Amino acid sequence: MSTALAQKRGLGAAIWDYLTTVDHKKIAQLYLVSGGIFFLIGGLEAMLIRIQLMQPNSDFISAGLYNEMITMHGTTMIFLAAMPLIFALMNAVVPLQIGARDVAFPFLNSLGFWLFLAGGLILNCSWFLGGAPDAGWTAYAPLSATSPGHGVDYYVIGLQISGAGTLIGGINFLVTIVNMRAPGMSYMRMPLFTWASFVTSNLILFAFPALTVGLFLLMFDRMFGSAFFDVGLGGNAIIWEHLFWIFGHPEVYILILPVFGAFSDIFSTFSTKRLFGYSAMVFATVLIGFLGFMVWAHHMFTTGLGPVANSIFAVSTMAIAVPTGIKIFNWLFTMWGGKIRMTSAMLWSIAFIPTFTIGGMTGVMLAAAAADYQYHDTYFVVAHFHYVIVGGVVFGFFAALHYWWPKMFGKVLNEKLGKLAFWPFFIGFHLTFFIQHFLGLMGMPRRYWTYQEGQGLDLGNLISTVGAFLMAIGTLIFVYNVIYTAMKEKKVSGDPWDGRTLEWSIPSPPPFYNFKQTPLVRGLDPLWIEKQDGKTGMTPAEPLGDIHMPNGSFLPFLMSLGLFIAGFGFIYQVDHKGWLALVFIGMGITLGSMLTRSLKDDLGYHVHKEELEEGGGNHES
Amino acid sequence: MANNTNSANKPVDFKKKHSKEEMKQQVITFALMIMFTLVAFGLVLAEVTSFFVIPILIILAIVQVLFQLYYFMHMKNKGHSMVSVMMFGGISIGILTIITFTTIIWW
Amino acid sequence: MSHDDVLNPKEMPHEPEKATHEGQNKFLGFWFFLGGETVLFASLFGTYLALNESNAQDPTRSEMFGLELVFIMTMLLLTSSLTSVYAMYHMKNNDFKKMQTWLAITVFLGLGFLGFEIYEFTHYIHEYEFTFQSSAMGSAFYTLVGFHGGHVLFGLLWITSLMLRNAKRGLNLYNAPKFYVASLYWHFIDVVWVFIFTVVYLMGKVG
Amino acid sequence: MKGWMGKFRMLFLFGALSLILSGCGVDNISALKPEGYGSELLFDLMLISIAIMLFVFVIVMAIYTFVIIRYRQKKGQEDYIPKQTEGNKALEIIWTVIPIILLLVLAVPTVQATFDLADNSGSEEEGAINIEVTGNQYWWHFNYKGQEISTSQDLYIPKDKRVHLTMKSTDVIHSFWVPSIAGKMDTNPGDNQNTMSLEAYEEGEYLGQCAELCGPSHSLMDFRVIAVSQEEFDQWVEDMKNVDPEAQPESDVAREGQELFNNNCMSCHAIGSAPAGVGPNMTNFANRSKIAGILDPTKENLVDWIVHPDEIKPGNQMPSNLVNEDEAEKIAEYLLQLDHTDVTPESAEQN
Ligand code: HEA
Ligand code: HEA
Ligand code: HEC
Ligand code: CUA
Ligand SMILES: [Cu+2]
Repeated sequence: MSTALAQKRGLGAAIWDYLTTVDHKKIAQLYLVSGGIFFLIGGLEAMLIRIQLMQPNSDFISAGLYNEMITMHGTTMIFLAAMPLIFALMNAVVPLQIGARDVAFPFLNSLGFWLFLAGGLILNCSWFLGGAPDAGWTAYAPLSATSPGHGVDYYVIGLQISGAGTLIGGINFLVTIVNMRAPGMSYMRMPLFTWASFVTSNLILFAFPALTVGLFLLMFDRMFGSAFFDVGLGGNAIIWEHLFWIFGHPEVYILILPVFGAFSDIFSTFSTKRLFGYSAMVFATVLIGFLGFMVWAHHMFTTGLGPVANSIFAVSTMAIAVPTGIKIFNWLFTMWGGKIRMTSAMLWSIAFIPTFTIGGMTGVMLAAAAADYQYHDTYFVVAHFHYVIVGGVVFGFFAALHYWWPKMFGKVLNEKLGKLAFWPFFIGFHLTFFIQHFLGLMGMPRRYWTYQEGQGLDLGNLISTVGAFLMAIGTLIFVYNVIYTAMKEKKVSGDPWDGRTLEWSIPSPPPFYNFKQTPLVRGLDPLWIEKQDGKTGMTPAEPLGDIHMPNGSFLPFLMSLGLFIAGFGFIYQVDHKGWLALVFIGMGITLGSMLTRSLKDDLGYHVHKEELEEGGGNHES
Repeated sequence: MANNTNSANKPVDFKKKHSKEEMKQQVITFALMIMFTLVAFGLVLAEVTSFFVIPILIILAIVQVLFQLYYFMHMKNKGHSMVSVMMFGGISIGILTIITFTTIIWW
Repeated sequence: MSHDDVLNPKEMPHEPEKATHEGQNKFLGFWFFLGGETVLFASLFGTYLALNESNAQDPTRSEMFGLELVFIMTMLLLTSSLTSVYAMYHMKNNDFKKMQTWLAITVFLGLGFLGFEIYEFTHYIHEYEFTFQSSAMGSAFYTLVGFHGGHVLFGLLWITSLMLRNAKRGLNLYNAPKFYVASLYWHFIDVVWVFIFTVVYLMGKVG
Repeated sequence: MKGWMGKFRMLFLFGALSLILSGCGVDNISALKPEGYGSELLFDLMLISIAIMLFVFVIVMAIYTFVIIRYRQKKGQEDYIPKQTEGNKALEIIWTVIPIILLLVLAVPTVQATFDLADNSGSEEEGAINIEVTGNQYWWHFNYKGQEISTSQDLYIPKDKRVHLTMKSTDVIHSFWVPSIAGKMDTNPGDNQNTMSLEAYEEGEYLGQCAELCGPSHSLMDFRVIAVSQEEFDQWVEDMKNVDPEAQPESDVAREGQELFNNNCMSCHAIGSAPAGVGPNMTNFANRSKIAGILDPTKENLVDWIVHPDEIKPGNQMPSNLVNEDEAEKIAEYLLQLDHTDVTPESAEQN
């Protein structure tokens, strides 16, 4: 359906093409753009937070608005910026790294994206329709269950829908990695980014259902009068805390593992060395994922679980430092004896090591259960998690984007501008967050709209705000770089970095079928092996033949649109039952699309051998 | 559309036999499951002390579920290793969740 | 494999559900989904277990729950599990008609189950005024059992639509995985039910 | 140095570290200036963990600096291909085992401290002081068990004595935190009650804060812990037990104020040892160090508060414009003479 239409040029056709695409590379672009925009929005919210806190007793924004701001900042950054950016990378890279023509479920892949976007848009609509959620990104009950207005309803519905999208995406990548590897690509030859994506997808699969249930309970309490968190009727607010963190802790590893994987590939490429201790790295990744499920209650040390539970969770949390340490040292020794090329991608990666180490170490300090009675819910925690999230995940995105940009778009991001963006961001980051460790210990709780004079907090907060402005400058330079590169930079070859893994063996950007012939993988770093043998590309594992491709489809968009509409119905039916009409319309659209999908045979189409010989199936491009 | 129902399938005799064998196992499984269910309900109706019954009930349930998974859902067959990893992953996290909710929700 | 081979295979392989690449993906993906569902239901069970004594003014579990109905429901669902096994047996033997028949029986049993469940709920509501809103235990009970009921309903709709849609087309490599996966789903529903009748009803009765 | 960690503290680094850290922050607020049992124990634990972290960080940074200086690509190296090492078993074992040891070193005192702070056995003893802490949006209530004393916002305790708290909330979750004398503990709604203990080593007025997001005025939910000498505390208890809620004020204005207060405010507020109401208990109001936790105790501020509580603490439960400004003045006059004892925050500073 899309292929025929896409041949007609023009903006309309291009939009239609993206609305119906099931090509993982285009879906990656969709994730990248929307995740990027949400990052800017989340960053803008962070700036407003920092401006409010620049001086004591300030009322730049009101107390209620401040709570909405931190809630939306946290929620947007985690669910709407970091998650989609991870999926952007996974979509852009994983199939290429394992030598696959496509993901396992192209249709579901696009459904996952549109669901995420529908959820994200719903969440952000709250700003304009009576107020955003204001109970923190952790939405602790009963505050969230009783928060007036519709803010928290938007939180519940938005996250539920985008969470469904994430779950679908996770399953898609699990199956892709298990079933779609090229001949010879055994598990222990997979690049670390693919390994990390695999473990992350597992975490998604097992962690998101807990959030789903938690959101349902909260939704039922808020919209349908149930009593899960209503102590008057026997409810128990701690249930929410557990459900949220059973999801929430694995979530932070969902964020960090893929960038760990990206760093592994980057360190190895730009040191021109094989990754040091590959199997230990794989083992550490799996172990982090595994341990990640047993530590959630470290967010609840002050809830009152008792000394036994607190001690168990403290010790299991500390254990995670071991596999993470293995990674840090393996990265260092990958560079050891290598030939380090200081590109922008490498610069961000180099900056990541000390930054993340500090963040990890404050994490271990937090894990000392009793000491957390002092740290908990103070700026010390805020400092910890921005050190790991910004210093880990965001630095990781910048590094990975610089690294894979040529693969995604055929152009190398301007190196000068890349470095120019790095320095203000890096310096600004440490200015903003280092001082926050001390603010926290000096008695500044987090989620404080304002603080009183004479508590010794004024200077620290001012410094922190100045740092945030530097970060904003860095971000803007990066955005400028993207535009500049798109307009001014020249196309590059398929392998600009002297790469080692399969994605660099094909043109940039790759043709829509990725590999004309499936490559034969002979070991870890397959392309590097071939290069060492004096070849320029991969040896194919099959003769040239027809390639089977999936059809594009508008249905994922429709299904998500249906849920988008129904979401508003759910939110407002509390006020007036008439709004239920929206629920029926929306669910009708969604279920109708699902039915259409299952009734129609959709077998895809073939790119014929002849077309490929002519220089490659010009269905698109 | 042709009707495939009875197309000639000569070479699959062996496989057919294999399916038959499997089917027999499944019927036995079913019988056992019914039996376990009867026992479980019986125990409760007989009002045996709860201290005693609850562990038995849980064990009976677990065995039944393993039957379902391994025989009805074929997890015992080849090509299910990844499946097992995932299911047991899910099960262990599920167990951890349930233990939590029965111990450290109230204190 | 050409499209024709998929839709009109000259020869049905022994495991048609895994004969195509798409089929293999579907098979594995669905199992993964079930792994996720396990955690979902575990969370619901956990919530129920945490709240099962928070009945506020409502009667306690052992005062309310009756076992007769639950026993019948259990038998219905267990049997439907066996009938869907039969359906898959005939799928592997490429006997489409018999497969459809057994699926129909499965759906029938499932409907029976659902009917009893609805009856049970209305009974509790009218007899004991035990509702979704009357206590935390009520909320947890209806949510857990209701989620399962919702799964049953969805499974019925799914299997029925597969049966209707393919009635004319017969079995082929494109729809065999769909049938197989639907049957897995149905078994999983039964797995969950085994825990529901054990944990909610039997253990509730014991107290 | 009390407790088992005394010896540790003598060790090398620690002295210096604690000196640097305790340079940060303001007395009676900062967790880095411990002045009580809990905070000191935790400060020691922090020092141990910081020392371990510094040790690790120095090693990581040493390797790191060496690597990026030594192995950067140099001119003429473009074609050089480094040796492709696969790994090194010995090294890998080292950096697995050493962290494990370090973590064990941290885990032992962690577990000890966790159990130490959870130990509430003293609360059963003869003469133990047990206080029920209730968090409310956005104020704190303290009920001295067995003593029939209720106060809000200011918590008086004797110095050098372990005071036992049981904590709950009437609405959402709050968290009770007095950084300079103890860690924090959540107050949960419902039956999920927590316990903790407080012990201040010095007399003083310590800032307490709410550390769990509880609504718009979460950041304004401050309270004070006032540690006084044992004699002063006994005196305070005595005085508080003998409060006469109906006592007639001396001035006419205040008497009018009393009238107005009784008519308009008593539905939520109380004076004397009445059980916790919808609003704070006003006993001993004249000696509050702050009004509503954050305002200086002046008359203008009080009038402001009575007329527009919502503008000062957004979202709080007290209705605004219950009385007009004139009436508020009179009520303020009344409230500001509710001086039921000579033990005041100032008593805590005389040392
Ligand atoms: C990417 C996200 C990310 C990552 C990777 C981590 C990693 C870790 N986190 Fe963090 N954390 C968050 C995101 C993350 N965290 C967020 C968002 C919150 C707050 C949520 C909220 O409340 O809003 C939080 C909160 C949080 C808390 C709760 C604090 C509180 O609220 O009171 C705790 C407590 O234990 C904790 C611990 C840890 C630990 C031990 C690690 C470990 O994985 C770190 C391991 C790494 C190292 C230790 C460094 C490298 C290791 C070596 C060099 C080896 C040698 C080291 C030693 C021997 C120490 N984190
Ligand atoms: C991925 C996660 C992520 C990221 C990247 C960030 C990034 C940043 N965060 Fe944070 N943050 C969280 C996740 C994250 N955060 C979470 C989970 C919380 C807890 C929320 C809660 O308590 O519930 C939190 C809370 C939090 C607080 C504490 C609030 C409080 O407790 O009261 C603060 C305060 O300083 C803060 C600051 C910042 C800053 C300055 C950045 C900077 O790094 C941001 C840098 C980016 C920019 C500055 C964007 C620049 C661009 C523009 C300004 C242009 C905009 C243009 C257009 C929109 C067209 N964040
Ligand atoms: C509906 C209940 C309600 C009524 C009626 C009410 N108040 Fe309040 N009052 C509160 C609450 C709740 C607080 C705590 C607000 C906070 O700090 O968030 C409060 C706080 C106060 C405080 C600060 C107390 C402190 O400990 O620092 C004063 C003073 C006060 N009220 C005076 C009055 C006066 C005077 C009136 C009558 C004109 C009045 N209140 C009527 C509920 C009420
Ligand atoms: Cu109470 Cu925050
Ligand atoms: Cu965590």
